[in-house]
Amino acid sequence: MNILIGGAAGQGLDTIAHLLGKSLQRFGFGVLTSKDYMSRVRGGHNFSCLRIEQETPWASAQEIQLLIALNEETYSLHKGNLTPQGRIIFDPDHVSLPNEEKRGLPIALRELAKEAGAAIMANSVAVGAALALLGLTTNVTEQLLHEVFAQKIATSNGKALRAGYDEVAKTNHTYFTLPAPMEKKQIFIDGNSLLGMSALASGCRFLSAYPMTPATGIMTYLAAKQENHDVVVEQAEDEIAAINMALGASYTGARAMTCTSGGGFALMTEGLSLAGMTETPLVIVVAMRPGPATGLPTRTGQADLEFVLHAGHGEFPRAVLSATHLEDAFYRINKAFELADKYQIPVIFLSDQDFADTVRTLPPFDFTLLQHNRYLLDDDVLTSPYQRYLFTDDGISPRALPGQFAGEVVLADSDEHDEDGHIIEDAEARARMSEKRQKKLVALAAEMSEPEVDGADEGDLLLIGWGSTYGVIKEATHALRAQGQRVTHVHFADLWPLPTATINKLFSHFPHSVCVEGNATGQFAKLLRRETGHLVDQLILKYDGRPFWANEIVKEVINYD
Amino acid sequence: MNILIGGAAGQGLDTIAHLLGKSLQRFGFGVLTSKDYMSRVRGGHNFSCLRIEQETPWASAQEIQLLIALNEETYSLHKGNLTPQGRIIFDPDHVSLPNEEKRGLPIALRELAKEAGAAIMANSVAVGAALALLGLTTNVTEQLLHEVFAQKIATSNGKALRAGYDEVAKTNHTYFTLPAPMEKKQIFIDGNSLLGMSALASGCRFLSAYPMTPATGIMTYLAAKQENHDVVVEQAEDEIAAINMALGASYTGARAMTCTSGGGFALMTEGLSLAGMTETPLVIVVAMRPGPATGLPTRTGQADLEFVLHAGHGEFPRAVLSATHLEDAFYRINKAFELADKYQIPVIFLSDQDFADTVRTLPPFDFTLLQHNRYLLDDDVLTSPYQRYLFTDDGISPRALPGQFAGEVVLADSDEHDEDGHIIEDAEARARMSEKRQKKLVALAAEMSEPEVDGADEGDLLLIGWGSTYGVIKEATHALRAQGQRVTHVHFADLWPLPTATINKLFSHFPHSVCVEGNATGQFAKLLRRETGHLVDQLILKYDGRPFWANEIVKEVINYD
Amino acid sequence: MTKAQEYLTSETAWCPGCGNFAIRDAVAAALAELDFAPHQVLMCSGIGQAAKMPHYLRVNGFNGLHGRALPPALGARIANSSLKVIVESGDGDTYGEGGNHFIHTIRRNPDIAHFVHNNQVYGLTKGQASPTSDEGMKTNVQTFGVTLPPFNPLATALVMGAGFIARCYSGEKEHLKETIKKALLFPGYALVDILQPCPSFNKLNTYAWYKERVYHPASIDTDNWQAAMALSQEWGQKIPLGIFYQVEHPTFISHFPALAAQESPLGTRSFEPHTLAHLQEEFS
Amino acid sequence: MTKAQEYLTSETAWCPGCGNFAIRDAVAAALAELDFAPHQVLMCSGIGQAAKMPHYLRVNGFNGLHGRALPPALGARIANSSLKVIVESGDGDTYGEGGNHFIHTIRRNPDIAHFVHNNQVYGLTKGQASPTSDEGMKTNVQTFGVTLPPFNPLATALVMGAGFIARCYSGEKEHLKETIKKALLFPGYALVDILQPCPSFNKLNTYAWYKERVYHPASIDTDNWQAAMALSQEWGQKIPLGIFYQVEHPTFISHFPALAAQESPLGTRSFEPHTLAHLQEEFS
Ligand SMILES: Cc1ncc(C[n+]2csc(CCOP(=O)(O)OP(=O)(O)O)c2C)c(N)n1
Ligand SMILES: Cc1ncc(C[n+]2csc(CCOP(=O)(O)OP(=O)(O)O)c2C)c(N)n1
Ligand code: SF4
Ligand code: SF4
Ligand SMILES: [Mg+2]
Ligand SMILES: [Mg+2]
Repeated sequence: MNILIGGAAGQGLDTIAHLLGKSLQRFGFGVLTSKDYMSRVRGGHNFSCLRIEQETPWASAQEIQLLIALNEETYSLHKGNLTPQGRIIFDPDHVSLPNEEKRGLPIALRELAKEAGAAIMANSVAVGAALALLGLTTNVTEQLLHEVFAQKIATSNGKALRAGYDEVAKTNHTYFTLPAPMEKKQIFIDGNSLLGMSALASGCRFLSAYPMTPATGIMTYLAAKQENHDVVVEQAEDEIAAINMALGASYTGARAMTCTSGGGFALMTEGLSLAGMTETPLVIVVAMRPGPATGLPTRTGQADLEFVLHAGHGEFPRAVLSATHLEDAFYRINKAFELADKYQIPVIFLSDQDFADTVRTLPPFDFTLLQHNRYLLDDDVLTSPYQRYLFTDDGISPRALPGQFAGEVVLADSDEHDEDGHIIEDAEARARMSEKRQKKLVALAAEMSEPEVDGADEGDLLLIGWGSTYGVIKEATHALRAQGQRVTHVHFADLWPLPTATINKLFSHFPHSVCVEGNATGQFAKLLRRETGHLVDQLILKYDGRPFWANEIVKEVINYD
Repeated sequence: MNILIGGAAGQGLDTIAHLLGKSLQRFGFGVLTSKDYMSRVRGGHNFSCLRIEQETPWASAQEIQLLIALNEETYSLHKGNLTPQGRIIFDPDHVSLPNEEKRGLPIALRELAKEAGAAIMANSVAVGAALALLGLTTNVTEQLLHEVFAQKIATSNGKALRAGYDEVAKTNHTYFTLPAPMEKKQIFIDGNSLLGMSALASGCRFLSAYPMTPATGIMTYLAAKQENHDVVVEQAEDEIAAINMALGASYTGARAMTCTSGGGFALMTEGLSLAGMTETPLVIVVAMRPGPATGLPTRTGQADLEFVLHAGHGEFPRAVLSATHLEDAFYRINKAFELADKYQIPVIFLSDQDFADTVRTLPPFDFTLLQHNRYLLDDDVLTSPYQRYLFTDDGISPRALPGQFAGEVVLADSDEHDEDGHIIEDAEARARMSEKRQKKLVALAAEMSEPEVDGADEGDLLLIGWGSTYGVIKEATHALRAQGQRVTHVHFADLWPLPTATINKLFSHFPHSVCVEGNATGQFAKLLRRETGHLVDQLILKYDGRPFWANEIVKEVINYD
Repeated sequence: MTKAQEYLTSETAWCPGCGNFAIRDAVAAALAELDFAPHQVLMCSGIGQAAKMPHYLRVNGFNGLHGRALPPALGARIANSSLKVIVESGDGDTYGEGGNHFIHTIRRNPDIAHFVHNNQVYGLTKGQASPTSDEGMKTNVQTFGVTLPPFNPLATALVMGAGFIARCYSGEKEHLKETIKKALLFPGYALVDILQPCPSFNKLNTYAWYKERVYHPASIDTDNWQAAMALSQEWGQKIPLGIFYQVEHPTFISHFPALAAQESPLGTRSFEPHTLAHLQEEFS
Repeated sequence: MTKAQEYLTSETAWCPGCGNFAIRDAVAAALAELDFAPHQVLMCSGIGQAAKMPHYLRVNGFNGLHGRALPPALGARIANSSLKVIVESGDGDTYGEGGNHFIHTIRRNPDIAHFVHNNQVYGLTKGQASPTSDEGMKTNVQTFGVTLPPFNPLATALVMGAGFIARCYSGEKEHLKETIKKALLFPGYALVDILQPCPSFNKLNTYAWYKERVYHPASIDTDNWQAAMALSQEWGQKIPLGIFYQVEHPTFISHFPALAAQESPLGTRSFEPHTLAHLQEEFS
């Protein structure tokens, strides 16, 4: 079951999607909403897709059963995807459908809202109408309204909601049949809030960032937590300040993070190299959107992989992680903080607009699984004078903080340096310090999770993906299997150092291998070849700023054969 | 024959090296000088190596015949490389050698200089002494002094020069035997001046840059030319301004360039992506020095290859060039400007400190080989209204300049755009515009020069290198051949799009392949594997900030066997 | 002559009621009244709501990166000094991300007319504080309200040596247009900081708020730096509008031999490489 | 108590006669006299000759990137507000590459003592003009001489709302030391712009040049913003030294609940993730 809510920016689509989605979650359904919006504040065409299944759906579906059209553009753009038995909720006073359109369900949204108190509550009327079509009641949603709004507003919105409900209930009650709800308790959360929440629970104490879509949500999540938690959020004057502030905070002991998108990250690359040289832990979330330059600010893509892998001048170890899905991300951001502290390196977490803005129902997280080790030098093992860059077997020097030990000082240096942190120019010392840094890669590589494998060790088709396309490739995999193909889906979350054991084992056992990526050049496929020698047979690429649809993947695989 | 001149910063080593080198050039010898200096203005230990052969040497040699030691540190650091028959010029009043050191040639440099007029001319005394040991006369050098200095200073320096000469001539005249001089006229030029000169002769009209070693020499070369040439040099407030200024100048019609090193380039990566998106021609010289971060500011390396290949968010075509040697660079910078204009893309030229500071004797350049095509839209083919991003078969849209056509406007845009340059968000239009940009790579790839090959199509050993290591690998190749190995040397100058035909043809015909690189991770070897699947058998890497010595390469190849 | 209407392109992506519309109209009218042909004008901008301006006026446009509107304008000015160069961007773009270019571009005194749409908020990214946001303004990032004193663009420009500084209000279109005309005609860098209501995100500095406060000082001695500094410090109950300072200095391009002569545009002077073969003589 | 000598580490890489030596000595003496233990002090710097300072004083040091000395200092101040944070860097570093951080850090008013070694030139990169170079100074990049008016750090800081601004001269060590002490004790951002001769590259602003010009105004009314602005405009024949302005404002960290309480350093407060499981309740 798939609902699309469309209209102009400023018409309150988010409210409808949120109210509906959250109500459905409370009823116990599996829900996923995704967001398609323009880089403007009012006008244009935006929409949200809300998919409902018994278990939480993995991706949005293209076929729509219910269309809530707040303007005519929504109708004309999406009518093609509406099933013949589908329904269109629209306000006949403001939207007119062609005569031959039989799926329309006219509801005087604004009129009914006015009767309930004010025209602005038309969205609540629409939600009520949808609830009726789905055969649900309004009580859960009314409760929600009371949680979100002040008493008075909640009450009149409740009235509007019921008005919409009653209007539909007269004629179309339970037009759609929903699956049986789940028993288990669920939460309903979006990618950005989830990243912020996990960061906070991972002990992140400082976020410095400059607003940039689609990463800003992480910043606003954490900003709201400052009142009651040990965290400070600072809006920097630019991204260069953002990363350098975070490095200063990290150097003095705070788990620190910054978040941005590709353009902002470009400005951070010098600071990234500084993190590498000074061996200062740092987590950077890069929420991808299509480039180059300003590109499509509110759209999605996976085109910054090669950039984050090689960003920064000089050579230094880094880790690059992404997440297969929201739940995975919760634990993987924690891993990012742990790796940063343990190896004293920058760790990049690659998100994207689709990941950031997707909201899903999920089982509650187990916070006891999160780790918070600081990997700091203990008092009893200090040998004086303290040396920040002491040579060790694994390349990791015991880390002390400024002020931690009376009489000891901690010197972090951007120039090549000796074990004390002092500038050197000597060839041998330089080579040795460079090797010390590189050495950390050995143990770091062993910490990378192998990709998730869904399917047998041999078969007809190997589908390879990474990051947020997990859900949609999973759906494509199921669809292809349903057509009789023996498909194995391999999905990478940890990207660098690239874990290669699994793919090396599987690769030759499939006559056809396909890499699915949200970019125009097959960046991950190139990485794979570089690191393993395996050359995939086919690339399925999308670079129009939109997430994949499962059926697109299915079609391309088949057409190739 | 190899001369090393060493001392502290501020002791005037550069003057000695320049006077000697330039005199030798005028005598008709083949000369190469390289520079090893610290990131400080006074003190420390710096040195220059000056090698003399009949033909211009390809690289510095480690074995020294003549050591000019302006302080004791020079002696102790370099005595090991001095041959038993070698000679050490030193001032016994300021430098003392151990008793057992028999190679010393004490000359009262400062005393003799004082007699000639002032102690500060001690360097001229040293040059005079060296000339005598080499069996040369002082007249050429005296002439040089008169070209550089005012009459009076030149005359007294000439006196000092002759004093040093006479002092040696008494006992050690023509201690070293030089080869026969060449007949042909030579120039004597360093990497940075050469890049500046070629840029100017390629029609570069604007350089905006922020000072950064080892790129600053390009800026000072061009700055000095502003008085009499059509060129403007602007010192930007930072590297971000530098690249964006250059883009503005290029958009309005000036061939524009910026130059920097890795850290400054990091700050330019957002602007690089803007060049890609707006399709604005730009040449960026990145003079590599060892990182990460500030690293070793005055040293050399080849560790920014992967960074420049992938810098900038989003996907857009770029070209990355380097040069095998100084002469090659003269023509290749011209190619950089031509490619930038023809394909409307950013072109990166990778230099490094060793390349920038090396001075060699070379045959005069042929300026008629330089091209200056602007690839602009002709008046007679304009169709109104002008569209900056018109779709074409090869992805190259006819380029007009603002103000070029009355009534027409030119709109360059950082957002995704339509053919007019106006912001769009539509999926199909985006995909098409992205494809238009990528398309340019097809023709661009065909413009890349295949690597230079020295040797047979099959043999025992394939030596692969790129950029400024050409000379030293050439010497290693000769040395290995002298030992009976059948060696082929393949050297890449054009790096991206990587020309693969030659290497594909050769690779399998050698049982052993080696990639020689000035970095710690074998970046070019990784690129090669990614693009061709070929995995080299051995990496010879150096990352201590110093250029390779030929004998290091020889030794490592042999030890491996 | 081009009519004001003819500078306007199709639809904008701005919100109804936005202060940007009046600025757009004023610029179009000023260009028309001064008789600048579209192809003789170049408008550079960064990223933000204001920065979309080059898409909404039919002139040459370089819509670059967030915070980086000024550097390309300077480069363009050098390559082709016959273009009238305008920079138009938001407060966040100009004074936040672009702060370093703001201060150093002014010092150079290039012939650039600089119109800043100062809505005291980040509009396009949905309402975070900008450098000019008033103290106490709450946003979903500045959850306790803004605690930094607002950045003062006019006082800063004065300290950097700007020769022309003015403040306008987008609610006073005629004054705005006339001031823009003077800025366009000023030989050197001219800053017009334009107070621009953002009904969508700035609920503090509304049309009503500005209207209550803006006034035109009886007379302004535009040669007097101290007086200009005093005026630019006025903010709060009363906000003065007008040209606060107007004094000419030598402009940027006058310092370069290749530009001072005012020949053809530097970028496109004809040229053949072989004529420079003598460059290598100094190395022989 | 640590003696001034004990702050000094081994050899420096500065040139003989460089004005940096006196600054180093003054800072060491000030720290000693105020009894700051080395481990309680953090010095952040960028890149340049001045910026090598953290290597030459035995305190905690974060020697970061060129132009980026202030942001890490701010981050450090937040993570551990018990450290005395000093920023020390060159004029190019602070006012050129780092200009945007300079203006916006001041607006935040963090407890940072900021000592700028203003030699009016880029020393480490061998003599290009810096933002504070005087007009007419010729270099091998500014081949016609500098044409931009010098950046005025003190006036700029005043406009940004700085609470403490002072000018010193490295040739007057005692005054320098005493001023540094006051800056170290000032609660909030304190700027000391220190005139520092660079005998190697600045042949214009030499010891003799400064000596002829610097003077101590008879009395300075350090509460008076206008007077401070007037003093900071004096440059040329006479250059005033001293603290021009000293007025306290609420400091940066006072605005954050997590910091205002002045508990243990934010960075190292003990913590267990499972105690935050309730965070997900708002999503249920
Ligand atoms: C490097 C970079 N950082 C951040 C952004 C995101 N961004 C776009 S516009 C904007 C702020 C716009 O504010 P302002 O300049 O005041 O313009 P307004 O929208 O208010 O007119 C930001 C932060 C970006 N595009 N690029
Ligand atoms: C991003 C970057 N750009 C340029 C440089 C090169 N650089 C190092 S120090 C310096 C200028 C130093 O001048 P200043 O800050 O005044 O310090 P001084 O040496 O005069 O004390 C420059 C341009 C760099 N290290 N990093
Ligand atoms: S968000 Fe504000 S500034 Fe942007 S268009 Fe809307 S009203 Fe105007
Ligand atoms: S170059 Fe100038 S500032 Fe640097 S150490 Fe030498 S004298 Fe001092
Ligand atoms: Mg704004
Ligand atoms: Mg300086």
